[in-house]
Amino acid sequence: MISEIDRYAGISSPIHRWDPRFRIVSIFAMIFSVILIYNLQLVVIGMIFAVILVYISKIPFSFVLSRMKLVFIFVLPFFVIIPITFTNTGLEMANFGGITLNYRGIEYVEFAAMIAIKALTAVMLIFPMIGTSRMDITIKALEGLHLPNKLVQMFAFTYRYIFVLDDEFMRMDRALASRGFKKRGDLYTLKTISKAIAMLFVKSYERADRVFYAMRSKGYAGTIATLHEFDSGRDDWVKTAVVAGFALLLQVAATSDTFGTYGGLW
Amino acid sequence: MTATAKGVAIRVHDLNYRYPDGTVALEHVSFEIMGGESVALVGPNGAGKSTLLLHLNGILHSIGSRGSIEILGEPIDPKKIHEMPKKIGIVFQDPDDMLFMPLLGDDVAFGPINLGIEREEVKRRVATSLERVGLAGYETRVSHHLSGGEKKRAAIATVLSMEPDIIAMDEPTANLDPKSRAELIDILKTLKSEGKTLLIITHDVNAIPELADRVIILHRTVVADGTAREVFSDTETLVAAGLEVPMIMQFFEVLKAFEYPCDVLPLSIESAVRNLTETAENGGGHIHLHIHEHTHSEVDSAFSRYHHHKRYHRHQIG
Amino acid sequence: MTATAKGVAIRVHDLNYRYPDGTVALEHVSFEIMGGESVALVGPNGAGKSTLLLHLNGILHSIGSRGSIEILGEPIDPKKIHEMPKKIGIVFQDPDDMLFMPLLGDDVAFGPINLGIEREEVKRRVATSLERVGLAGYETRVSHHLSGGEKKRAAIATVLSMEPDIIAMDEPTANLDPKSRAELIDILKTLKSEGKTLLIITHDVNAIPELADRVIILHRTVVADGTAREVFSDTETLVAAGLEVPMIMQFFEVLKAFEYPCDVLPLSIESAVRNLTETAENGGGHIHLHIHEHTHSEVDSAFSRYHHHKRYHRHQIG
Amino acid sequence: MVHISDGVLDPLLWEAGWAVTAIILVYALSKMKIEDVPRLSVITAAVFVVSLVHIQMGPTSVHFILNGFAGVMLGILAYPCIFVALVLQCFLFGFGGVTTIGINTVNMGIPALVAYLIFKSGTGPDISSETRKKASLSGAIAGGIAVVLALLFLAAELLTTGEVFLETTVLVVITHIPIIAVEAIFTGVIVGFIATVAPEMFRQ
Ligand SMILES: Nc1ncnc2c1ncn2[C@@H]1O[C@H](COP(=O)(O)OP(=O)(O)OP(=O)(O)O)[C@@H](O)[C@H]1O
Ligand SMILES: Nc1ncnc2c1ncn2[C@@H]1O[C@H](COP(=O)(O)OP(=O)(O)OP(=O)(O)O)[C@@H](O)[C@H]1O
Ligand SMILES: [Mg+2]
Ligand SMILES: [Mg+2]
Repeated sequence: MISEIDRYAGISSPIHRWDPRFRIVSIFAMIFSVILIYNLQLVVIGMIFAVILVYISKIPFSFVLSRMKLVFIFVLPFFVIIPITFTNTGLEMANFGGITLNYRGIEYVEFAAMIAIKALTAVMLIFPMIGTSRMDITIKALEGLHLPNKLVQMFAFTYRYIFVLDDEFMRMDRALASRGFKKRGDLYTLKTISKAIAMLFVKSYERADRVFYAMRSKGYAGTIATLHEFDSGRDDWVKTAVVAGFALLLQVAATSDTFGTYGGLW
Repeated sequence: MTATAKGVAIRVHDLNYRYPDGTVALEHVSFEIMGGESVALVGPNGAGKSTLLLHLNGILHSIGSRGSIEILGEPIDPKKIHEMPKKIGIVFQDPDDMLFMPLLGDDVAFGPINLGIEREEVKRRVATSLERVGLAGYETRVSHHLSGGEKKRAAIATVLSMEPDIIAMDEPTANLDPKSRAELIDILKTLKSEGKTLLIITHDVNAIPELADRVIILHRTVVADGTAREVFSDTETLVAAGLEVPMIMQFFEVLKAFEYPCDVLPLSIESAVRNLTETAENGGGHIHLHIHEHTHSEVDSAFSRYHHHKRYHRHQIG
Repeated sequence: MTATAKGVAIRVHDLNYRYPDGTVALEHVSFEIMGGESVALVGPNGAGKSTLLLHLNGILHSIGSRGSIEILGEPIDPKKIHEMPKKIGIVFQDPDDMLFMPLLGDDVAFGPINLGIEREEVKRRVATSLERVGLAGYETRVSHHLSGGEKKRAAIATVLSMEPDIIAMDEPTANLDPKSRAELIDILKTLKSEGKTLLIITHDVNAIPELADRVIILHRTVVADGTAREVFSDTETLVAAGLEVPMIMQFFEVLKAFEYPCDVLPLSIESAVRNLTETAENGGGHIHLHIHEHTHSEVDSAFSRYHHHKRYHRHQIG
Repeated sequence: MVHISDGVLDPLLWEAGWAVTAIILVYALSKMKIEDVPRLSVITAAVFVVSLVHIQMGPTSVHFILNGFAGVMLGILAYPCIFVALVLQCFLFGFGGVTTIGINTVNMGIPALVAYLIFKSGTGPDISSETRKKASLSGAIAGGIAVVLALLFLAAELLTTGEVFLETTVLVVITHIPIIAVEAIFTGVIVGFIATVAPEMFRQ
């Protein structure tokens, strides 16, 4: 089952009450700002800001952390691999029959740490950005931000049918198991699963036709409108000013003298 | 609502349709449905019932069909397909195909918004449509968390909100537990009593007498068309089309073999009660049944006429 | 085949299951099914019937459940789930979930191949399984292009080919036209007569008396368990679980209000014929019905006990 | 496929990724009819769901990528599908990154378009159950090459960013070699299946 990022959309917090259009743009800017910085101190400041935003949004940290596991898995190798090298630059650490393992030095460790912190910060910021309103509202906000209509509709339908197809896929998986099928790492397994997935596609394709017919039967002529309306007030502008302002401030700081751009590696 | 429901609601004349892959789904289909009528469309699996439905609001119209369709007196204009839902609303068989928006409220509002109805009125319609199917207050529910019966009713609400004069439904009672089925039948009966024209596809012959004034059997073409009684009396056509007569009717055929005096077999349990009452009153409060030498062979022949699994019954009764 | 069908086929003891999202689907479920029995499992939508089925061959076993399940005397070994189909075969509700190979023959062969059965034997089984469901010679047909009724039967063939002692089916008659439904019921009756243990989930109360010796009502937990007669006599429990009694039984309740002498209400049309015959023979070939002052109130109260849409009936009859 | 996370690449690269993706998206959306939306969305949803399937292959577990398949089925319209799938993957699971959505779409989407060209030139216009074998083979080649190309793109990007990523790149490429074969077999089987069961899906 696909777990939903908007599980905590129902609670109330200043972030939840922030107009999603403003919220998405501001936090998006914040993510870009952090990624663009190459200074460890500033990146850490960015991360602290992200933690504060998550705290204000009242989304439990346990939930955020559980969703960040995947990022840890992706980021971990950088800690191990980047500081250590087989090429003969740096400090020799060990020698296996001619191949020497070298330690690249503290700069590299810092660099690896920076990459990891940036990646984690970006993912953490997704929670206050997307996790504080229901996914459908988020998608409507994208429309409000004047993304192309066709693209927004694709987001909406894809999101809806992910759940339908996930269910369908789970049922098929159970049907396979109930006829003695066991997943092994062999060609038979691969072929069987491929066929089952092919069937899923064929069925999806037919479903798409039926959905389209159903839409036409309800007068669909190319645009999807809903009753939802966004209204923004002074509070929304204030919150936007704070977050987007902070993003800007980070950039200004990065170009100033106190935090000279992190150099040496590029 | 009832004002427009006079005159011919649906006129289909010599409709033919073949799918792009060559399957002939409809051939020379012709019938008329008057405003305010409620009609059951029955036929075996693959008879073309769902295909016919998609023609009635013009969705499959222009692509590969011959023949003419008029809805409320006007032929379908291929350029104005998106205005058809004002006249005729279609409820598909699988509610998952109809609930494509994230929230139920949006699904129910989808039709009226497309018809250009103004916001406040749309909101009112969403609320009343949901209420009529027993889902009041479900506006912000997520469709994929609803139960099977709730989804079926929600799909009907998405069509009611467009307030069409004609409503066509594809197997509304399939997959429902008896309670949900009974509730759904009640909703359909209310619609009928309000003067809506109803076209209901169903395999549920026992529900037909309650719901429909008229029955059309489709088997690629129209093979029978008449009142429920007329159609159910023509057992040969019925059985040839893979159908059955309602259980109560079968049972009264048995009672007849026991000399129950009855010309007009009742189709539903309610009319059976009425029939028994009348028969008793005609007989001075009494009904007399008796078994005679032909009783069993009569029962046997009734069953073999009505049933698809003949051998079993012969065996059981003989 | 029948040899192993003695002893306890399925023993479920205090089974509890909650889905990962927290939905409690099963609570303290306990029952036993003997070899060769055929049992109908009924309950409203969302009662947990399908969830229970998935436990019986171990698919949902280890994930979030407490309690024990024994199949043919042995507890389910989570490491040997893939061997379970030798003992118990499950037919899912939607045949599309079970037919995922391009050709029907491959679908039917899929189970036996997984069980490690040798080629020639697999071929033989494919042929006989298809024949038993009336699809002889369909090996090279594209499953996806079969009709609804054919798909249902094909899904059963894919399970028969594994030759399990126990067969469990999820709503085998749903979405079928009456002819296909009758054919399917015949297939189930044949399986029953061959001594297979059957567990059939169904909303089709009128089919139960023909198919099942015993009825279990599941509504998150087992709320009733007994012969069809016992369970259908406890109308209160039945109606509380969103179910109904078979139509013939309802009608005999009406006949009783007309003084038809009958202690044991028949459940199916066949037993109704037998009942009438016996009653007539006990009465010297005659049956006498009459209407009296309480007839209508008795009919009325029977209906309000049995039905979910009470108001309507009161109105009709009063 | 490993999607590149935030913070790894040189900003120039991911900015260029956004630019390329924006241009192709604008073009593809102009080619797309509004009627195509439900069909593309359902297929995107299917791609999304299927790409979550993991199969244990020896010590590692591989999962389907399906960019070649999307290309074969959808042509240029595969690009918006991949974009939507990646955005949702990022938002729903935190896979990949936010700033790198553009470049990740390039990595998957351009090979998808190449796969489409390979498939088209391999099969010719008419696909049916008779030409199933040929379609299957072209599909397998297209599916395999789509992964190879995606890997090459990824490797090139990591390497131009800095020599510190040499080992990471080697590791990523090595772990994905079995996926090339898996994806080729997968695309071949699935194309053959569709040619038998629903050849009309190729003629949209
Ligand atoms: N998209 C399609 N392409 C080709 N043939 C089709 C398509 N849809 C339906 N058919 C075929 O057209 C015929 C009529 O199908 P239709 O769905 O209208 O039957 P139905 O009466 O609704 O059956 P059921 O009771 O099973 O729902 C069948 O033979 C079916 O296989
Ligand atoms: N994958 C799932 N995750 C969470 N809850 C589920 C899941 N599948 C089913 N449920 C819930 O578990 C309960 C039991 O579902 P189940 O499908 O077993 O009911 P059922 O008796 O088979 O109903 P029906 O007659 O409609 O088929 C329901 O409340 C259902 O919503
Ligand atoms: Mg149909
Ligand atoms: Mg179920």
